[in-house]
Amino acid sequence: MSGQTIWDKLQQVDRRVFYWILFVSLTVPFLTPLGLPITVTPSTQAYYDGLKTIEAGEVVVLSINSGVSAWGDCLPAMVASVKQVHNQGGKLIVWSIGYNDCDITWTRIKTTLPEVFSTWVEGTDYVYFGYCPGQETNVALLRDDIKSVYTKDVRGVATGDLPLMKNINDASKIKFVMSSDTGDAQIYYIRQWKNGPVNYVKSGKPPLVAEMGIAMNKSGDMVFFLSGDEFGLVAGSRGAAELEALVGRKGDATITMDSISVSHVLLVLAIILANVGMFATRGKKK
Amino acid sequence: MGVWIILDTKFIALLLLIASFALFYAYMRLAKGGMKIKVRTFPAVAAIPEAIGRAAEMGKPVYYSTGMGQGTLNNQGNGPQTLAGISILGYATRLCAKSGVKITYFTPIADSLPLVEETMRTAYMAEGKPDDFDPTTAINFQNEQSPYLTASLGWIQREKPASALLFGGFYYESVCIAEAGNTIGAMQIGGTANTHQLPFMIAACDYMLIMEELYAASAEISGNSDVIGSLRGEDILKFLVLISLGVGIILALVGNTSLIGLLKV
Amino acid sequence: MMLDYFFGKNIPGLSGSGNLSGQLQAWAMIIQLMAIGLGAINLLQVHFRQVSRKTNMAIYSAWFIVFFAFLLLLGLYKLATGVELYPYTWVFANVYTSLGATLYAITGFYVFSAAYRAFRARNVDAAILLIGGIFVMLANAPIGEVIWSGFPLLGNWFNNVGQIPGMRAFTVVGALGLMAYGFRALIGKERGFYSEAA
Amino acid sequence: MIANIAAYPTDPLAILGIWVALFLMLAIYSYPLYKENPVYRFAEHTFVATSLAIGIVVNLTSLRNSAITPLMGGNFLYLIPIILGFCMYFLLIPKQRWVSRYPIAILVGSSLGLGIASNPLPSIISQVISTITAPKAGTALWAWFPGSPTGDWFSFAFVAVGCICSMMYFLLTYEHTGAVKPVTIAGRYFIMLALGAYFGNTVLFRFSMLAERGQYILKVLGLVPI
Repeated sequence: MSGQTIWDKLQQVDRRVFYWILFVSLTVPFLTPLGLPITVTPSTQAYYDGLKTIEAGEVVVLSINSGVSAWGDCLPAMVASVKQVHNQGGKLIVWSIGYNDCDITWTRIKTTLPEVFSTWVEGTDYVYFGYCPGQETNVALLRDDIKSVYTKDVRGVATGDLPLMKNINDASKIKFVMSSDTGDAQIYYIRQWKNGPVNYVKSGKPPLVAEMGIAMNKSGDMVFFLSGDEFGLVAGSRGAAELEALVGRKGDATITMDSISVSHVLLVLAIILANVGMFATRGKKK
Repeated sequence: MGVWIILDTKFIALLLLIASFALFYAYMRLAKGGMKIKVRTFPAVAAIPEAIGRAAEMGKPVYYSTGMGQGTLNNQGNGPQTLAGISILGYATRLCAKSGVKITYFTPIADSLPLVEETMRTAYMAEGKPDDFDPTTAINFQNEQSPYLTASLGWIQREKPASALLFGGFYYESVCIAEAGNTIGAMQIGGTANTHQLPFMIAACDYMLIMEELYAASAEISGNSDVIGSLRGEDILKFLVLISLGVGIILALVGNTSLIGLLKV
Repeated sequence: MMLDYFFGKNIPGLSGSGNLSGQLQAWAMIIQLMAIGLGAINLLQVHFRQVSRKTNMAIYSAWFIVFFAFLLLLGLYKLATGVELYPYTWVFANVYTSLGATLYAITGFYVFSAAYRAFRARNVDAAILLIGGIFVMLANAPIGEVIWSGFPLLGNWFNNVGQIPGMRAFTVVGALGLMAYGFRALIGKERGFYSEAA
Repeated sequence: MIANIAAYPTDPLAILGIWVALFLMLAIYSYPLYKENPVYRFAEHTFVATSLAIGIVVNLTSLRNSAITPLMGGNFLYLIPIILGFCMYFLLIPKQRWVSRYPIAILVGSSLGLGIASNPLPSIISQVISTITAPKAGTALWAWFPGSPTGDWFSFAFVAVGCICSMMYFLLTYEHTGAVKPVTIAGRYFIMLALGAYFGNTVLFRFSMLAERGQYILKVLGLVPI
């Protein structure tokens, strides 16, 4: 190994060393909270402002299009959003066009918000319809006739008999849909609801769409937020931590921010190191 | 809304759609009628023969996958990418058949399997080696991303392929597969239209087709005049968008919003 | 479908769930549900072949078949009787969801090594990719703000403005591509999804 | 992620459950953290079997709710999609493959029709409008320095020029030579900047997922509250 500079050795470091460093750096901060300040970005503020416009009795939809495997990034924003809808006195319809394990996600949300679900009555204040595949086809059907897709809620109660659904059978009476996504289900709502055929909307205003999915949507969905097709965008655990600060309920996202800080600094240092190494070895080779 | 048009949505959207279809149809007919439309050259496509040659020299197999593609050909965001990946698969399989290289195809897309088997069988037949084709080299994982990924990673570590070709609708499996390929020093060529995977594949692959380049490359390979014709139609629409951007920007500078009003009809 | 989107309400019997386009959409959903068996048949073929040929993976394939059959029976029992037996709930909560989350997160390892290995400013392209990535990372991590107040400012500019031209081009070009593909499918020039060589 | 449990379980089977989940996680992570090994393969095949079985059960449940129940209720129209659904299986028999063309036509036709018709508005027209809309005075969202009085013309120009260059890069049937070449090269740089930001946000996503897994270990070990 003689004649090998520090940079050559760094190039040949076994990748498992990085993997161990990363996994430890992501796990240890949970034991020793740092509690660094979190400033709110404009797209999360716009999402929160949208939630603040809910008046008592108005109905909004939570569309759980992210799976249990994406809880790390998607669950905290859903919990904070349901909490805020409850604060506003709104009513909530919940379904999923994304993943067949949404029942466990919904149960987890209820378990995490006892203060909400002790006062809410199922069927009157909120309704849970569960999973139905069909992607964009389904979203278009739900726009015109909810009963054609969901004949009954998860408990087996017929949709028509639910007090909440008494005079709601299409998207015209829904204020907006909060879509939690790992993939591209939100574009279905943008296309079929926000930009859908307008004359189904008796009230003249199509329901709005807000996105609270994985952090990558901060890039993919930003163009739709800036063009007004989405009124709010909460992206990833960082967006959820900002929303938790706005809603005033510290949750998993805020706790995770410490791990994010440590791991991100490590990654930036690793990238800088790698580049310095490259330039150094390139300089030596010349 | 115009009184005589009883329209459910924006008139401009209908206008753009009709104009697009007219352009696509016109150029598809012209391309069919012999008009020479040349797709621009892509370095990634030129590198495929090199990747297969490398596998032949090293006596190692080639890994090929079209990615998760949301588990079905019917997904209109990923279906076209999967199909583009399968037509490039036909081209790669022919090169493999010619040089006796074993190519293994991994996919979680159940309903694409028959098309894949047919594409590979046709490729082997075109090279006059119909019995070299082994159907088990096309392995499917039942619309599930994670099993497909774990099996791919296991196979790559065990078989140590010389090249990995990743063309299609990829999701997070692209990072893992490309990284596993890097670990064993495989030459990797990628192509996807999923923006969320582009940074990784650009970072990890040696050559890369970005977004529409994937469709253009597969059309060039399969010599599909319909697709090439519609690509020219797309380019004309891009000019249309560019012109409206240019005019709109100048109008914005002088504070005029007439074009915006027009686009909101 | 397109008629329904643009003129649906004015053509009697076309729009809405009871009518033609709603019916077509419901049928598409049902057909997609039934197609799941296709993949199951293929996967079982692969594993039965591993077992019959006694390959080195045979023991794992045998376990696959046994555990799959056991779980499917539990599931069908739940489907038939509506009663979810405890083993099914137990496997769903502790095996299915946990392994799903575990595999979904495994990419974190590869992102770290991919970033270390690939994020080299080899050329101008890679250098720009690198700068954009680092500033956004330091804006997303709360510690970035502590290190230098400029990081969140620049990082958020990259998120709100810097990435918009590229992302907008992707969105527009992607939409044009989808329309071209759809048009070819409508006039029968796109045969791929019929499982015929395109 | 302790499924629907608010506190550390007391029932022995539930405790066994979270420890089995922990074992399976470590078995899968033995692949990157160590190397491919029998324990990893066991966990891999366990997951493939689980997701296949549960996938079938969930799809059959949805099938029963949306097709069988209405059929039993006398709506015989639903017989058609069910028969078409069975036709899909002719894909496996090469000679009769043509039968599968009809269900596939409905599958592709319905989703493509929806997508194409509704696509131009949000993905093309809104994007053009958004690019050519002059910045409002004092708009913090765009501003280089929050609250600049005249609105953020720097960012407006950046996006305007950037969109034109990036669109030029995606011209596919014209060679990028001559006067067009510098514009397409600039376009490629704008695209790289977008992908760089995209990568930065992807890192946040992937690390949050892995952090949740690390938190799960501490939860099972009882070192942090559930």
